Amino acid sequence: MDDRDLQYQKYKSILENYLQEQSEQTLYKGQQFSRKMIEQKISPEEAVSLHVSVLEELFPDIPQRLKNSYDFLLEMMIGYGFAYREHQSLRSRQQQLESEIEIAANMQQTLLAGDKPDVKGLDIGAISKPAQKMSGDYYHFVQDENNCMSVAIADVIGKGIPAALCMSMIKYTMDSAPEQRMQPGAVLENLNRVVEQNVDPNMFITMFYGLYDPRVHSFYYAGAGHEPGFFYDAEKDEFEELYTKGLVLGVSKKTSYQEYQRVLYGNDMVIMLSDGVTECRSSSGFIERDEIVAMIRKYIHLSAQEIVDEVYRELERLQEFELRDDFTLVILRREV
Amino acid sequence: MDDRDLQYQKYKSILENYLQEQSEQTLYKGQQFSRKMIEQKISPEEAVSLHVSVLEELFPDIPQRLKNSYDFLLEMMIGYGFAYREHQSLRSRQQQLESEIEIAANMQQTLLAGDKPDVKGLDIGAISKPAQKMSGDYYHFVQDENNCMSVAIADVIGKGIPAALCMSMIKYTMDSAPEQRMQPGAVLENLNRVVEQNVDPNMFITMFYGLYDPRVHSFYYAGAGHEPGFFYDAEKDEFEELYTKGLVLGVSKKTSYQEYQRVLYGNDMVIMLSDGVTECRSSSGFIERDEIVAMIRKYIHLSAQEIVDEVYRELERLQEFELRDDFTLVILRREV
Amino acid sequence: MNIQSCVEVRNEWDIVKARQSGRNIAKELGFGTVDQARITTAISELARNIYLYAGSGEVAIERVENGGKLGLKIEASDSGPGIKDIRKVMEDGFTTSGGLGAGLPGVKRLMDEFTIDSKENEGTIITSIKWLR
Amino acid sequence: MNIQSCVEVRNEWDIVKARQSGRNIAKELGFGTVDQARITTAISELARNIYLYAGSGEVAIERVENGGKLGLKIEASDSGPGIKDIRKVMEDGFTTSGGLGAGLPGVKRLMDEFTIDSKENEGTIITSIKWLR
Ligand SMILES: [Mn+2]
Ligand SMILES: [Mn+2]
Ligand SMILES: [Mn+2]
Ligand SMILES: [Mn+2]
Repeated sequence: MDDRDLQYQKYKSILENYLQEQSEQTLYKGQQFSRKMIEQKISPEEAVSLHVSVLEELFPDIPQRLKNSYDFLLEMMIGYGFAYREHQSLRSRQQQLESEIEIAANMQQTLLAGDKPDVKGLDIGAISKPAQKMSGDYYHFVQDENNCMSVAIADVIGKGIPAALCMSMIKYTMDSAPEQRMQPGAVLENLNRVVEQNVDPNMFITMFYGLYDPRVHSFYYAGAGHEPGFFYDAEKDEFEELYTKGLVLGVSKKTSYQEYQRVLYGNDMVIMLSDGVTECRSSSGFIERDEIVAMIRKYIHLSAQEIVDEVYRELERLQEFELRDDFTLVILRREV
Repeated sequence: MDDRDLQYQKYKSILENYLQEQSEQTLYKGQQFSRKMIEQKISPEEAVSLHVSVLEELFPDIPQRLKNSYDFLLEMMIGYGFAYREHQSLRSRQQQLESEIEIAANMQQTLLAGDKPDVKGLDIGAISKPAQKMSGDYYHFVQDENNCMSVAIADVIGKGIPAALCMSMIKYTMDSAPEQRMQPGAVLENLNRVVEQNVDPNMFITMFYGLYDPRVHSFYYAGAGHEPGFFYDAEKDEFEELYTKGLVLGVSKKTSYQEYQRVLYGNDMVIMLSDGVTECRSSSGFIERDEIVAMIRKYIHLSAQEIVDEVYRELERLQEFELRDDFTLVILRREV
Repeated sequence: MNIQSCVEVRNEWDIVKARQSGRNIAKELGFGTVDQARITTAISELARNIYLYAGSGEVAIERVENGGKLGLKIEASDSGPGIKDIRKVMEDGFTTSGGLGAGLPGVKRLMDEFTIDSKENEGTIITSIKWLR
Repeated sequence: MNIQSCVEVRNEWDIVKARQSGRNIAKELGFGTVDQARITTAISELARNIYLYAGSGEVAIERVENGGKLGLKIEASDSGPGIKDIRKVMEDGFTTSGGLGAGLPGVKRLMDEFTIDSKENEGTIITSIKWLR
């Protein structure tokens, strides 16, 4: 007996069984059978044809007119067969694309992500989650020989693969000018020039760049149209906005970026983020910046890394596990 | 009457019609109807359910046992409904991915492709076709103030998005060392260093780099594990292999690349290609390098650009329009 | 009227039991044949997941009302290993390939509402509603 | 025995004619109901393409033999505008979306063999075979 006969016999026995007692048990078996058919890539018109041929054996005296109706149904199912076979083919293309993107995303990770450095007296938390496999967000820590640590957060307007290609340019450019690292304004001015020259005019990049000098507990920073972060003043127990003035990268040939400075006292925090954090959209509307602050406050007794992890966890659930934008949140806290 | 009723009535009238005369005309109508159902995202279990309810109206005295068999069929179709709905969802994800890749591929084109330069006394033909949207092949012409023209052809081992990301690195690196352009060996040595440092150890790049000096009609070149090109000696009317010695980029920290030179006389040609040209696989096996030579010979009376276009056209058809690898073919011919 | 049922799932028989009571309730609530089959399939998949991945748990089915709308709610809960990466599990594309059944995205598409809550090593609760049209 | 037919396609009626003769030949050759329907659909799509994009052309259907295998061959030809980018046309994914029918990749999957030859402004010939199993 070949596969086809076996299938026929199996289907016949399940169907006969069902005709005798109409039990849920048999329907369950039927569904498992159909699952197997799908596994074996049997198309829906074949499934219907199988049903019809079994039927004709079980009911030998079906009137011809009724039989004709089955032919018609079969004809109808051919269209579904198209869709079904296209599905098979799409899925294999999809699997290939996904695995390519997986590899590219790993390359991106290796290329972009700097390890969280170990800075004495500074508690650091950082999380970055792409909305899709490849991220258009970027964060990077660099620590120099004086223990100064620079931190960059960038967001390409746009997502997915094009944004990721663009991101790798930022990385090459930043690597090629290490001497500027200490001057946040100059770093952004240089990047602006490169982005303006090389990137498609309707692709923009926002960036926040900061430098922490642990010798004087000072944080120097500048921003290019990036979502403002927060400063947490531990003594006053208050959050303030970390405002920066400066145009998005890539818009104008020559732009200058103002540099700011804050001194951190014990337990003060600098909170940097991408708009994927503040523009989370839940079923009840956008999340307000206030709500982000409230969440951070809720976990303020935890370590910086635990805070960012918990905030992500909570926002992920609020969005029903579908991020609409890349999500990056970095917290620096001066330890007491 | 709502949509559902309309649909029901329409289906009923087509089916009744069919039961009366079983004409091909009606089956054609039926298939167009099913096409519309698919368009309206009606899943296969609904289609079967529609059929069954029309049937029950047309045949009011179907025995109960037969009716039960329809319920069973419906249950079976639920599984196909799953696949069908997944298809809808896959398709929309696919469309998004494809459009992202389209944008990224355009970025890649802008980033990588140099225009074919206008060199006096030189007839240039170049074609590069990615197997998928994004290419891991690369070619680039640069012309300097002395009318010297350099040409680079590279192939990342691997295809698609990861290869494309890798390609953009080559481009940034080559741009950053314009002073070397005149020394093919040195160009490859520099690239080898960068690739070795930055690229995943199991990603390799082969490259052929050449420079044509029209003042002395000489072509200087070096290769890094790249598919050998051909040299066409017009006087002898012979093709020879353009052999180069040199390791693939990214394998070893320090490698040197030997430099070669050829003088071009009237109608001589330099033919450079990627392995996507020579490793075309048709239904009757791999294409031999000899066959490529034969094809070029067949079109040798045409311009360089026409030759590469025709060869591509022919190989594309041989492979039934499915490229298995990125395809790049460049021909330089000294005009008489 | 307050129709409800709760089936403990420990073996394949219980999957059938859960399906049966789901189908009965769906019928009583007035769902058509196709929707009955869909609801039953959703229950089947959720119960099967419990049986396969958590070992045991329960499937509760009840009638719900919201602003005049009538619906059927499935709640499948277990104290199994939990789902580590929910985003991954909800990703599309490969669920029907291995014959593994509809998977959660498939169930989500069969029903109108779908929420999932899971913590590693604590368990999973999936709630899903189909509204009567 | 040499079964064959050739239908000129100028209007929708001719599509039905081509279908009919395809179905008859398929039946005569001994194809089962499902394959008859598939072959007919493939013919239908090819004829429809001619009607929609080339204005007119013809669909030839004939019995073929190869090493003892018996098959049905469809040859659809026109002198229409031709297909500019064949690779694009053979790409998958969007053919059933706009209700535009199966498209060429769909036809290719319905049949066993499929070749296409087209030149801009000269026309298109599509040949496709289904073997009897
Ligand atoms: Mn972005
Ligand atoms: Mn963003
Ligand atoms: Mn390659
Ligand atoms: Mn290659």
